[in-house]
Amino acid sequence: MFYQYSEDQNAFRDSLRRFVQDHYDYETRRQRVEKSEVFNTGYWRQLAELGVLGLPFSEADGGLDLDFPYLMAVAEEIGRGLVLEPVLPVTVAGRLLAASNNDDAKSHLAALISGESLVSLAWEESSSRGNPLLTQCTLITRADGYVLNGKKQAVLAAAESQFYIVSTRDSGGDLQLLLLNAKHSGITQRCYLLADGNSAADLEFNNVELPASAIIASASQAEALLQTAISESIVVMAAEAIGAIDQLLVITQEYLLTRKQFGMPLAMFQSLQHRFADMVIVAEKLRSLLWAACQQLGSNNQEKSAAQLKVQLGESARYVGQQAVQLHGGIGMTDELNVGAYFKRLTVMELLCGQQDYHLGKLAELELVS
Amino acid sequence: MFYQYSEDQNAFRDSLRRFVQDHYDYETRRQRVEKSEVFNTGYWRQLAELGVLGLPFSEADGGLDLDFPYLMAVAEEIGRGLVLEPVLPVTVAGRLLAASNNDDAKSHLAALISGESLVSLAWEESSSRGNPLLTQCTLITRADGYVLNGKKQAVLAAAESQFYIVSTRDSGGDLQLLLLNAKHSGITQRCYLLADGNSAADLEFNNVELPASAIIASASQAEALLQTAISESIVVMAAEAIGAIDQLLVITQEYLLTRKQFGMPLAMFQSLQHRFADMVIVAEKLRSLLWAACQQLGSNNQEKSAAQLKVQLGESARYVGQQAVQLHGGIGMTDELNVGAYFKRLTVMELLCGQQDYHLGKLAELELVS
Amino acid sequence: MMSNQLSELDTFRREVRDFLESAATDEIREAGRKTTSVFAPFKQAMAWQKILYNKGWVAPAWPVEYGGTGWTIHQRYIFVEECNRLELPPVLPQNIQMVGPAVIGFGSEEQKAKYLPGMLSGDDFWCQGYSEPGAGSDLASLKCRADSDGDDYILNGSKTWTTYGHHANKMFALVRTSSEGKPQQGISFLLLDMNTPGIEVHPIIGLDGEPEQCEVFFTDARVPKANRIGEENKGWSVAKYVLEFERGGSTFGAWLTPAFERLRARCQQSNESSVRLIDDVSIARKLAKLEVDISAVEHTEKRVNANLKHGENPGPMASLLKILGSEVMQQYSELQLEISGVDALAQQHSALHVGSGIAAMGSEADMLAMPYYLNTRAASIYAGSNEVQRSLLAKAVMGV
Amino acid sequence: MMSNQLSELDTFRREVRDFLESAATDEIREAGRKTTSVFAPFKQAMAWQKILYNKGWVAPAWPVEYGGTGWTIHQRYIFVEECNRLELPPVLPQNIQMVGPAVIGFGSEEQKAKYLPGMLSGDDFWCQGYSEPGAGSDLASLKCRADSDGDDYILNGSKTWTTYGHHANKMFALVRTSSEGKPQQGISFLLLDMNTPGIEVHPIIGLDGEPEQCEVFFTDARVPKANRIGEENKGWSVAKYVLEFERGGSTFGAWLTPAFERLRARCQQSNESSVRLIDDVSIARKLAKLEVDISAVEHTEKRVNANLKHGENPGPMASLLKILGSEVMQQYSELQLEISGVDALAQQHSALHVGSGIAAMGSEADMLAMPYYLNTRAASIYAGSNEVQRSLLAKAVMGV
Repeated sequence: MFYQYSEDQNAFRDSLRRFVQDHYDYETRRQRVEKSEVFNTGYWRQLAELGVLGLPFSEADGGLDLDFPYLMAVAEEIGRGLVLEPVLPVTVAGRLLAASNNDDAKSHLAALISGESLVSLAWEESSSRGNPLLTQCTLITRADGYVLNGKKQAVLAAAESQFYIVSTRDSGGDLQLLLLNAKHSGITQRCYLLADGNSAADLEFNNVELPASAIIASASQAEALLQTAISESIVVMAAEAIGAIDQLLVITQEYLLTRKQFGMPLAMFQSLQHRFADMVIVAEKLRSLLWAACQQLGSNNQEKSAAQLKVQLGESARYVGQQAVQLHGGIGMTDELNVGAYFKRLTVMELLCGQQDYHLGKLAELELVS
Repeated sequence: MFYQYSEDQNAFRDSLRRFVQDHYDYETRRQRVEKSEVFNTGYWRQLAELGVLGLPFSEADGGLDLDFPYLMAVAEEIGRGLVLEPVLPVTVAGRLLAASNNDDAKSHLAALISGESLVSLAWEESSSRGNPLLTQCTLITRADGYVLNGKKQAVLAAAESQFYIVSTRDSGGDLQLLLLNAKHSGITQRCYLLADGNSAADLEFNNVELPASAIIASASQAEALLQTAISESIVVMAAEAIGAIDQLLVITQEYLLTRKQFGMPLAMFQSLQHRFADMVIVAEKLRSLLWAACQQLGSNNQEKSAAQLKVQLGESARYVGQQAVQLHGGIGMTDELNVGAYFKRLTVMELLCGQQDYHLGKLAELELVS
Repeated sequence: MMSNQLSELDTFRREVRDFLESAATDEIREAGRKTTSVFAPFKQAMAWQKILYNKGWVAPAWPVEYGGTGWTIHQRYIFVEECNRLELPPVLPQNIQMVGPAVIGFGSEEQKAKYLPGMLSGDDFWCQGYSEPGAGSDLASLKCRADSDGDDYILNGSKTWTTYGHHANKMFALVRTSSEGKPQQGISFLLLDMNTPGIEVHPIIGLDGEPEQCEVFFTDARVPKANRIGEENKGWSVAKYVLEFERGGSTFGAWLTPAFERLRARCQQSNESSVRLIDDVSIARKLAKLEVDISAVEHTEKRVNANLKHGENPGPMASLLKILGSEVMQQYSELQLEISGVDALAQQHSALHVGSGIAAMGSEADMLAMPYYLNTRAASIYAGSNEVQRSLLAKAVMGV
Repeated sequence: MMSNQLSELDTFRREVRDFLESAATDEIREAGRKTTSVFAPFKQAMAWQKILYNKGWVAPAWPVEYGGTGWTIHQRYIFVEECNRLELPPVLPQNIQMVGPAVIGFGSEEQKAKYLPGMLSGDDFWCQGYSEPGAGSDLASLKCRADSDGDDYILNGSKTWTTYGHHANKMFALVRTSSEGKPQQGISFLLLDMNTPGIEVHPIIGLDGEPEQCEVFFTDARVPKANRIGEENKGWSVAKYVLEFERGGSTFGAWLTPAFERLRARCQQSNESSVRLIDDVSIARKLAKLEVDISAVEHTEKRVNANLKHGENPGPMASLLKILGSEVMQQYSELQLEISGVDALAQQHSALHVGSGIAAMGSEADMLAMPYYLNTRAASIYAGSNEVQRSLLAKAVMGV
C-alpha cells in the first residue's frame, strides 16, 4: 500500500498549484460566481495544454496514460483553489466512454482531452437518493430505434457540455447507458449554479428519438461502468475535499493565531485548540481512507471502499466546514471571506453522489454477507 | 403542566434523603456489594415504616394513595444514594397487580406494602431486546390447567421475591400475565449481582404446572398492563437517573474545583468547563422529559413519551457517566471512589427496559402514522 | 395546573389562531415561509408588525402601561407557537426586544414618550450598533468613540453585524465615552438618527448571497447628549438589563415543534417514484431522535417558565436554553437539508425573493433547505457565541 | 510497494500465523480472550512472553544486537495483526516497551548486560513508577524524593497507577533528586528492587472489581546510585526518549480489525428465536459506521508507518493516533455492549478468571462485554489523557 504521491506526481501537483494560485484569487472567483460566469474557455484551453484533461486516458485514446493519483493531485488543487471549471466530472465521464466498447463513443475522447468538447454524466435523480441503479427514466423500443423519456437532476457541467451520458432503464428493466448530443431535439436544459457556484443543470427528455448506436453499454456492463464512474467520482471528490479542507485549516489556523479576544489570541483558548485538533483528526481520517480507496479502484473492493470514503467525506466535510465558520464567528458567515465558499463547496459535496446515509445503508447490506 | 415537586412532595423527599444519607455511606455500600449482601431486611422494614412501599397504591389496597411524583421523589433519592434495596421494581410490579382485575393477585398487596413480601416482574428476555411483546415463553393448555416453559433474564429482585409476575404467550399467540409463587416446582433461579451491584436472577420454567387462577391478565389487557408497567419503570428509572446524575455532577464539580494540574484548579480549564456545561445540559434535557413523561402516564401518549424519555436517558446517562470518569482521570476508574459506582449504575440503566436503539425504533414507527 | 386553567389557555389559543389566520395576507405568509434566518424579510415583517400593532399584540412582554398585552408567560409562549404554526414572519426583534426595554427601563419620561410609539408601530426601525470589527463576543473592548463636545457627542469608529442597518432610520449603540476604569465602565448607550451626517452604511453579503448584516462607519457624526439612555459610562447596565428583560423569553421550542411537524409531513408524502421517505428506516429514526431533542427543548423552556418565581431571572438556565435551542435548530436544519438532498442544490435567488412571482424549481421547501442550513450556522455565533455561553453556564453552576 | 514485496509479506504472515497457532496453549488463548483491558492476565501473559522469547520474537522493535527481530515496520504490524487475530494476550508492555528502551538508550554497558536479559525472558517483571497521587498527566510536578546518602538514594513518597505492582519484582521510577531549576529538571530515572526494605504495595480495585493498578509507598527505601539510568536530574530526557522509541508503534487498527470481524460474526449468528442481529437495520448500520472508523484508524497507522523516513518520529501524528485509536476502541466497546444487551448485565468474577474452569452464564463474549466497556474508559485517560493529546496536537499543527 502507498499513502502519498510519488515525486513525479508531487511535481505535477506543484505546477498545477501555481496555475491555480495565478488564476483563482478569491475575489475574482467571487465575482465570476456573482455574474454566473463560471466557465472560462481560456482557462479550459490552458488546462488542456497543461495536460490536465488527458491524464487518466490511454495513449491510444490521446491521453497521457498516467496513474489515478495524478488525477487526485489535480483534484486536491482544484479543492484548494475552489476552481470552478468542471475538470473532474468531465474527466470521470470521459473515462466511462473510454471503458465502453463503443468505438463511436470513444471517438469523442480526443476532442475531450484537447479541450474542444465536454461531456457530462447524467445519472442523479431526485428520487434515486444516491442510488445509481434507481432511475425513473424510460427507454422504449421502436421499430427504428428508441425513445427516451425522463428527468435528470444536478447534472454537473451540463451547460458547457456537447454530449451527455444518460442512464435509463429499458422496458425489460435493464439499465442502459446512452450517449446523446446535447442539442438533440427533445432535450430541455434548465441551467443553474449550485449553492457553491459550480455549474449544473436539470435535464428533461421528452420523447427523445435515438438510434440503436446511442447505446454505449447495456445491462450488467452498464451497471458496472456506472458504478465505477461513481466510485471514481467519489475518490476524486474526496481528493478535492482534502484540498479544500487543508486550505480551510490553514485559513482557520491563521485566524486563530491572529485574532485576539479577551486579550489573548484565539489559538490560546483550550476549547478552541481541542476543536482545531478534532478538525485535524477528521481531515486525516479522510486522507487515509482516500489513499486506501484509490488503491481499490478496479478491484472487487472498489464499491465498498468508495462507500466508506463517502461516509467519511460526509463526516469530515461537515465537521471542518461548520467548525471553520464557527471559529471565525460572524465573518465566517459572509461572502467576503473565502471561508464561507469552502463551507458551501464542502456542503455540496456531502449531497452529491449519494449522501452519507445512502452509503451507510449500502455498507450495512454488505455487513450481512461479509 | 407542572415541572417540579409540590411542597409536600419536597418535604417527603427531604425526609427520605436523610434516611438514605444515614444508611448509605459509600464505603458501607461497597462492602455490602463485595459480600453480595445487597438486601437488608432491616432497611426494608424501615422503608415500609416510612411509607415508601405504599405510596402509589389506593387506600383500599392498603396504600397511601399519593401521586406518582412521590414515587419519583423516592427514585431520585435512591439514585442519589445508590440504594440497593429494590423499592422501584417491586413497587412497579405491585402496581401491575393493583391494576389487574384479579382479586387473588390484589390480595398480596397488603403484605407488599407492609414489607413482608416482595414481587418481581419477569419480562426481559435475551432475544426480546427490550420489546415486552416478544417472548419465547410458552403456555400450553391442559385439561386441568396450564403448563409454562421458557426463560426470563435479569429479573430484578428475584432472589428476594416471594412472587413473580411472568409474561408468556399461549398457544393461540395471546399474551398472558401469570402470578407464580417463587417456590413453585419447576422454577429454577440463577441469582447474581448486576454490574452495578443490584440483585437479579435469570429464571427458567420447566413444565411449570399452573391452575387457571394463575392468569391475572390476558391478551390486550395483559399487553396494556405490561406496557404500562414498563412505561412506569422507565419514568421511575429516569427519576433515579436524575438523582444519580445530580449527585455525580456535585462530586465532579467538587473535584474540578479542588484538584489542581499545571498549577490551576481543573475548573479553570476552558475545555473542561465546556465538558461540564454539556453534562449539565444533558441532565436538564432528561429532567424536562421526565416531568413531561410523568404527566403522560395513563394517557394515550404514555408509551411515546416513555420511549422518548428512555432515549434521552440513554444519551444522558452515558454522557454524564463517561465524562465524570474522564474528568476524574485514573481515580474515576477505581472502586474506591463512588464515581465508578454511579457510572456503573447509569450504564445498567441504559441496558434495562430496552436500549436507546429499541425505543428509537419504536418511535420511528410512530413517525409513520402521526 | 388546573383543568379550567387549561381550558382558558385553549380558548386563548383559539382566539389567537383565529385572528392570525384572518389578519395575515398572502404576501406576509409567503415572507414567513421564506424566512431562512432569525430575521424575516424586512418589508413584510414590518407590514406584519403594523397589523399586530393595530391589534395591540405587538409587544406581549412589555408592561401594559407602555403597550404590553398583560399576557402570562404561558400565553406568550402559545402566541409564539401559533405564529409559527402558521409560518408567519417573526416581528423583527430590534424595536420590541432590544431597544424598547432599554428605553422603558432607563429612559426619561420624555424619551419614553418620544421613542416608544414609533417602536411599537414600526414607523421607526431601529438597528443595533453593538459589535465592532475588533470586538465580537467581547463587548468590553469596544472602541467606537463618542467624544464630548458641548451638548453633543462626536462619534468616530465603526460598528458591524448591524442587522438591516441599510433599512433602519434609527440606531441604538454602545459607544465609548471614557477610557478610564475597567473597559466596560466607559461605555454609554446612545440613540441616533441614521440620517445624521457622517454615517455610512455598507451591507455585507451573507452565505446565502443576500445582504442582511451591515457595517456602519462614523466620521465626526454629531449626536445630542439628550439621546443618551441612562447615565454616561453606564451603558453596560442598560445592555445587561435588556438581556434579562424578557425572562423566560426562550421560544426555540415554539418554533421547532410546528416546523418539525411540517418536516415529518413532507417525509410522509410519496415522491415521483411513489416512495415515502419516512419508510426509509434511517430517516424515520432520525426524525424520531430529532423529535426527542425538540421535545427536550420545548419542555425545558416550559419548565423554566413554569418554575420562575415572579421577578426572578432564569440565571444560568438562560445560557443553557440558548445553547440547547440553537443547536437543536441546527440539527433540524441538517436533517431538513438531508431530506431535500440533491433537490436542495440549486441557487434560486429570484424565487427566494418575496413577491417575485417566480416559482421554485421544485418544491418551496427544497429551495429553502440550503439557505436555511447555511444561515442557521449563525445561531451558535450570535447573541453570545455558544462557546461563551458554555463557559458562563459552567462557571455559574460551579460557582467560579 | 511492489508485488514481490507483497508476496514476501504474505509469506511472513503465514510463517507468523503458523508459529502462533502451534505455540499458544489453551490457557494462553483463554487469557487472550479474557483480556478486558490493555493488560492481559499476568500469569499467562508472562508464560506467553517466555514462548516468544524462546522463539526470539519477544521484542520486535529492539535493535537486533539487543534481541530485536530486525523486522520492518510493516512486518511488526503484521505480527500484531496475527496475534490479535488469534486473540492472544499481548505481552505486557512494561519490560519491552517501557523500561527496555530506557536501558538501551541511556544505560551503561554494565547495566545493559545486567538488566536486558531478564526483561526479555520475563524472569523479571518491571512495573512503572511514574504517576503520583498529586500528579497525573502533569509529570513535572512529581514529589517522590530520592535524597543522596553516600552511594545510595533514600526514597520517600509514593507512586500510583502502577500496573501490576503487586506482581513485579522490579520497578523503574521517576524520582525527584533536586528541587532546583525548572520542575522537570530535578527528576532522575531509577531502577529498584521491589523487595527493598521500605516499599509497600497496595493494590487498587478497578471498576470491574479486579486489582490491576497499585499504589506504592516508599519509606526510607535505600537504592544504590548505580541503579540510576542516565545522568542525575536528567530523567526527563530518558522518559521522553522511551515515548519516542517505538516510532510508528501505534497498532490500534491491528487490534480493532480482527475484533470487529468477530463482533460482526456474532451478529450474523441466529439467536434463540432464530433472529440474526445483523438483520436489524440499525445494528447493521452501526457496524458499518464502526467499520469505516476502524478502517480509518488502520489506514492512518499504516500511512504514518509508510511515510516515516528512516529515523523520523511521527511527531504530532503520534498524538493523533492515540486520540483516534483510543476513541474508536471506546466506540467498539460501546457497540459490543449494546449488542450483548441484557446478556451483559451479570457480574461473573469467577468465570472471568483464567483457568477457573467455570463457564460463562451465557456466551463468553457477553460476559466480557461489560468489563471491557468499563475498562476501556481508561484508554482516553492513560498514556497522556486525550485532553493533553488534543492540546499537543493543536499546538504542534498551529505552531504555538
